[in-house]
Amino acid sequence: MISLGKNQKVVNSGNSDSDLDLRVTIAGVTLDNPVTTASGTFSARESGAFYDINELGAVITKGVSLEPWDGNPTPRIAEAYGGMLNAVGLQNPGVDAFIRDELPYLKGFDTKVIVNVAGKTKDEYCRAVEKLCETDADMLEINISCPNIKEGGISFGADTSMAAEITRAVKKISKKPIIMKLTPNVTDIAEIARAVEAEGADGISLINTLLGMKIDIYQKKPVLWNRMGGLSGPVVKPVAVRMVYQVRRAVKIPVIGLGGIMTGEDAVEFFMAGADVISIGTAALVDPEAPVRIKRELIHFMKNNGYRSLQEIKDALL
Amino acid sequence: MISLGKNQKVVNSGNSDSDLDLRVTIAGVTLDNPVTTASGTFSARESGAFYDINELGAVITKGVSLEPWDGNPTPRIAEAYGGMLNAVGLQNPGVDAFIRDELPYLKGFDTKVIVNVAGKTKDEYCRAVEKLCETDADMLEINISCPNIKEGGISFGADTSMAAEITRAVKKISKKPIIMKLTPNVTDIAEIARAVEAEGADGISLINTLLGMKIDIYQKKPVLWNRMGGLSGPVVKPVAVRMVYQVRRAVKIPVIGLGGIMTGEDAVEFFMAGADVISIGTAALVDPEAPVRIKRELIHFMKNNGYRSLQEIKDALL
Amino acid sequence: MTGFEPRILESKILGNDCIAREIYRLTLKYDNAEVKIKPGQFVNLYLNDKSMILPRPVSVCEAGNDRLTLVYRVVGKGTEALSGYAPGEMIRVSTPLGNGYDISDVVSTVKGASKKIVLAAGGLGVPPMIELAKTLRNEIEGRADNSATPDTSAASNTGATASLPDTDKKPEIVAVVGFQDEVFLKEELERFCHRVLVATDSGISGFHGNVVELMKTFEQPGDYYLACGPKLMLKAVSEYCLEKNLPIQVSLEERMGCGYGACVGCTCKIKEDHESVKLKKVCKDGPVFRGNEVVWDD
Amino acid sequence: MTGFEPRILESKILGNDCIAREIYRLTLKYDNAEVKIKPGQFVNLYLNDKSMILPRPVSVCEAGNDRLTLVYRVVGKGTEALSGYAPGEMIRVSTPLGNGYDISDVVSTVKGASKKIVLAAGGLGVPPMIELAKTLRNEIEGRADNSATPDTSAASNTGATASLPDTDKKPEIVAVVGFQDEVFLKEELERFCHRVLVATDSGISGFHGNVVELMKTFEQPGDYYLACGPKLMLKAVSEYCLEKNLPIQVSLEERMGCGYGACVGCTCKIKEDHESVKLKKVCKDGPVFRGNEVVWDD
Ligand SMILES: Cc1cc2nc3c(=O)[nH]c(=O)nc-3n(C[C@H](O)[C@H](O)[C@H](O)COP(=O)(O)OP(=O)(O)OC[C@H]3O[C@@H](n4cnc5c(N)ncnc54)[C@H](O)[C@@H]3O)c2cc1C
Ligand SMILES: Cc1cc2nc3c(=O)[nH]c(=O)nc-3n(C[C@H](O)[C@H](O)[C@H](O)COP(=O)(O)OP(=O)(O)OC[C@H]3O[C@@H](n4cnc5c(N)ncnc54)[C@H](O)[C@@H]3O)c2cc1C
Ligand SMILES: Cc1cc2nc3c(=O)[nH]c(=O)nc-3n(C[C@H](O)[C@H](O)[C@H](O)COP(=O)(O)O)c2cc1C
Ligand SMILES: Cc1cc2nc3c(=O)[nH]c(=O)nc-3n(C[C@H](O)[C@H](O)[C@H](O)COP(=O)(O)O)c2cc1C
Ligand code: FES
Ligand code: FES
Repeated sequence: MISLGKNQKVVNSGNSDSDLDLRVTIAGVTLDNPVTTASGTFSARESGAFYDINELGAVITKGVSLEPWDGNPTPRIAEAYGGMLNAVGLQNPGVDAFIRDELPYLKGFDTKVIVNVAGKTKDEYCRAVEKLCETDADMLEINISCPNIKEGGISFGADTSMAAEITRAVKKISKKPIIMKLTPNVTDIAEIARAVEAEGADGISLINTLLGMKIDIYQKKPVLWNRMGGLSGPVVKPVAVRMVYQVRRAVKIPVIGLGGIMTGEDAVEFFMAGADVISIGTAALVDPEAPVRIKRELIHFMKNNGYRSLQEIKDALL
Repeated sequence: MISLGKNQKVVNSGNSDSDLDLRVTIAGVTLDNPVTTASGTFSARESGAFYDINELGAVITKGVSLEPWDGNPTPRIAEAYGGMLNAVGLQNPGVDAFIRDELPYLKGFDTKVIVNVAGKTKDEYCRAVEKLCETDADMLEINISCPNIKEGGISFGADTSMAAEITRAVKKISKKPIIMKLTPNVTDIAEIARAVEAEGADGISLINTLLGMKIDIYQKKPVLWNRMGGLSGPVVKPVAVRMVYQVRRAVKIPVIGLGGIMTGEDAVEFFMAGADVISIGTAALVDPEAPVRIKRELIHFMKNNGYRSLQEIKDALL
Repeated sequence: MTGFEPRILESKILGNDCIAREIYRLTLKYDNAEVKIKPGQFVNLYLNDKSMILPRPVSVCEAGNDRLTLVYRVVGKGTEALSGYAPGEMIRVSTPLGNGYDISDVVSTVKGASKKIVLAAGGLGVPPMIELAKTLRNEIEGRADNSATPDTSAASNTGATASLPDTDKKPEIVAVVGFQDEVFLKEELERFCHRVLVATDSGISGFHGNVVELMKTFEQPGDYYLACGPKLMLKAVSEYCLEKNLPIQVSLEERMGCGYGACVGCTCKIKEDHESVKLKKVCKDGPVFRGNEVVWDD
Repeated sequence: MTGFEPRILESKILGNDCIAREIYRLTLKYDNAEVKIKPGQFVNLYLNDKSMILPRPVSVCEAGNDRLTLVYRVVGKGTEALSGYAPGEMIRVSTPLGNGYDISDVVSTVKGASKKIVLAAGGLGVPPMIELAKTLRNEIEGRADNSATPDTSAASNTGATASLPDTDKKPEIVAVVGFQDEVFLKEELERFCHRVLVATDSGISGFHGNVVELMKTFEQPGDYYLACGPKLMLKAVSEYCLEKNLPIQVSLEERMGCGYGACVGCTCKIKEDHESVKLKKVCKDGPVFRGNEVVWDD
């Protein structure tokens, strides 16, 4: 175990000399550091067995929906070259059970809690958001990669007007800051980013997974029960960095950057591309300690290269 | 050197017993086998130093444009996790020089020649196609990932109506079969496929590269001079297989499948997803003998698993 | 959980030998760590070639203090790469994950009578039976420690089956193991089991048929069943036990992402106490479940 | 090309030793292959970790028959991984690629007079100077064979510099080599060069400054320049030679995809015979070009 005990917690610095400023404020909420967990790859008790959750800038939870969802049958996971495919299908116990069983446990830590929200209709998103607004969650992240069942299953996030519509609806009722999590499976990510910003989104998080497929040529069928799944891990990093770079130049609101971050250097790449906060997803499945290791590596990089704040890294790109 | 001499050439089979049928006919042209080179990753004299070009079902040439293009300044190449980024920028000597210097050399081999065509305007595409129609090239592959300079640089292939328009214009003048090569950087690949089929395309080839970016965090600048580049190699395979699968179910015309094919098993995955022909791109940069190795592995797979023709593989998916 | 936090440790490869066609026995030594293992637990192996990012879950075959034996079949790129790792090389390995077999339930069920515990396993379901048989034998022989103690290992390594006490009053451990063709780990099982019955699909050795068919030839069914193997086999064994109202524990297998409970990739359907169906994680809540609680049909 | 088809060969690592801070000397033996090498050529190294798919181009430092010495600096993930490869392990290596230095042009230019050939190199431009110096020395000493002959290697391995004939009538080979800080390969150069002059940026050893500054302190310029090193240095040396109208060959470096001419990733601008600028491939048409033909400004 490399995590520090709670009373040894590092806020602004990797060790005793507190000359590093890792704090970042997005949508009015200040995170002690920019390292967060990517939705669906963190589970409080299980991940917390490997490191001290207090070390995180924020936890971003698995997607929660209005009603409990069973997700897809298995197999839900397949390996891809340098990455993985998942078709978990947003299995979750529903927002009520989440608020009852999970949230209080998470709020017991000295970290921010960002609740990821999934839905199959605009109404489902709104009603889940309403319930979460009555809790002490710090922020909400709206996953618009979900298929819109009213529109034949096309992802909300794949259509600029649907993305805008969800943003507008959610912002109207939400008392919490709203981060819109975008899907990368689109022609023009900047257009979608501008649309959700125009509707009042407090931040953007990207990327969700790339839609992919793997066929077992001996079994003669797709490896995943769901046939297709979301590609994540180091392989998606070039696409993610490109999109963060494009979105950073298209909007003014904060950006949570993710997609294939495996090391502190990867994190720096996202900051230089324009991210304000980063999330660790697949890396944490492959190396359970990844979030704290990456935080440590980030601090190490900053010290070795003379950066004193995240802002300096963000301003560094020539 | 593992290539066979010209007089030992294998047409329908990997060795003496000719019980395997590797032939495939697309757009009226019969290829001895389904293995082709991906545009931009094959150079007749250089690749031909590693294997016998007669072994290939077809060569697909580097993109040629009406006028000579210089391409981008260097660095044009960057490595990505499990793949590579390129921003060669379609450097080529122009269609006249190609017809004069390259095509006759290629036509000296007992393989089909598919000429890949690039353009910055509809007119440029058409005039290059016109010239190529006067040659003995077997087919033309139209790369519509190029930026449309009349539309602010957005890729022709990123817009359904522009893709349709190029197809219509080219088909109107072409005496050769036309393969439209699609870009994967779109929300709905099936829609674009249907549009180019509706305009008379004789085939579809996909995927071109995924748009990506890599930042050198020590130099504090993008690794590629062009900032962004095309991601290719094994990492893109899940996206490519998914798109071939989607397009196969959206159109009736033949599909050339490519994107990350490194082995004979990868090739089989593309056939099962719905490809009629496959192209080897990045694999040939990483292992110059890849096209013939993959052909050999494909034959090996067919023999070991009781397939006698490509059609049987294509029909295998449950 | 076995009462300590999971970790990923650099471990040294002590041996990696082919013991049957495409079957390898990998022996590992955790570096500077004492690790407790319950039979039925598995470890995550992390490969060196970084194009394969996911861990490979492999059951513990045998364990003693700081070392670990795994038996795996070469089925794909990862296990193929693994088979090339040489003794002396390091590999990243998790401490044991998941819950193993519920030993105390077995012991309390068969207590004090000449009853029969049946270990039913097929193919790569056989390896975990070694540690399971060893532990059960220890329990039956009255040793308190669930986990393998070094001297037990040592003793059993001498192959001292004959010197074990008579089974008059004590429960008998019978292994019923099936293979497609080549038989492996039989001798290891014989060190701890009173009887080892073998079935092969090909008929090359032992009973010609599968484990379930062989089991059904028993005049007297067992009193407790512990199974590991292909899903269809586990289902058949569970149905057999359900019919006869016999207790059964099965070890499930599922494609995993993390192996420690974070990704919800490895769910199975479990009907606890005949209540409504719940989704459980094979890696965290399993891999061992009560056979009669598993919902097989999907 | 050296007259045979390029190939990728499994090669055995004979040695992989740290010779200076983060600088390694890798010695390889091609398996069952006789390979001819021209100084200035490079080979592609293919790494074992398949998350890094592109070959790493590295210049030939020294060669003899079936073996090859490369000297590389650990600068990133690939060279870092490479530095961990142990003797005895296999690695995939291409046969030599690209065109080396044009030796006959050097020899014919400096023929029959007591002239001076200057090898100017900086940092990781120094390694290829060894094979270059060796070949030039052979030529000068009147041996017909461009490539290193085994007994020459043997002779020079004894460090028999002193026993070489006087330079009265024969051209002199002078190496001017620059390093940031730590000096490496100086002794190897001394085996083949008549003089080796060292510059360091840090001033820790030799001349305090860079190669070009050191070169400019010469009373008498050389008659032929052969250079390898960072672009800025090559540019400066080329400008120096252009000014004085001296022949110069430079070895360029560029990020490569394939290394054999298929991907057009590695272009440079060359103005042949003062004609219009042409795009050439560093890997196939180079890496060595005439310094006065390279278009430096972009
Ligand atoms: C709890 C558990 C215990 C296991 N114990 C053993 C054991 O003791 N001995 C043994 O030989 N095998 C065991 N397996 C199966 C073993 O994990 C797979 O055979 C192995 O991961 C295949 O890896 P590969 O790279 O060779 O195959 P590939 O097919 O190339 O692997 C690709 C991906 O699929 C996964 N995968 C492939 N097959 C399986 C499978 N059957 N189950 C789960 N994931 C799979 C891999 O982990 C990897 O992520 C166990 C699996 C689980 C879940
Ligand atoms: C013709 C030629 C000869 C060379 N000879 C030598 C030599 O003798 N000794 C030596 O130490 N180095 C030499 N280099 C540079 C060497 O290729 C790079 O240092 C090496 O590839 C870096 O790999 P990496 O994985 O450690 O770095 P990373 O930065 O992790 O590599 C990522 C990618 O960038 C490429 N790359 C990184 N740096 C360079 C570079 N400077 N030039 C070209 N490609 C680069 C890599 O090949 C790889 O594709 C030569 C380069 C060329 C083109
Ligand atoms: C197993 C798994 C489950 C995921 N579940 C969710 C989810 O519930 N909601 C969501 O917005 N994203 C989900 N994601 C996407 C990740 O949060 C992240 O956007 C993506 O994986 C890219 O980051 P990475 O490459 O670091 O994993 C999931 C990803 C994985 C691998
Ligand atoms: C260096 C390089 C150059 C390329 N040039 C072209 C081109 O000129 N025209 C084209 O249509 N595609 C071009 N491509 C795309 C490839 O043909 C192919 O679509 C893509 O690389 C995906 O296949 P792969 O993963 O097998 O490489 C190029 C790809 C690479 C790597
Ligand atoms: S494998 Fe991730 S939860 Fe079980
Ligand atoms: S590196 Fe591919 S052409 Fe030179």
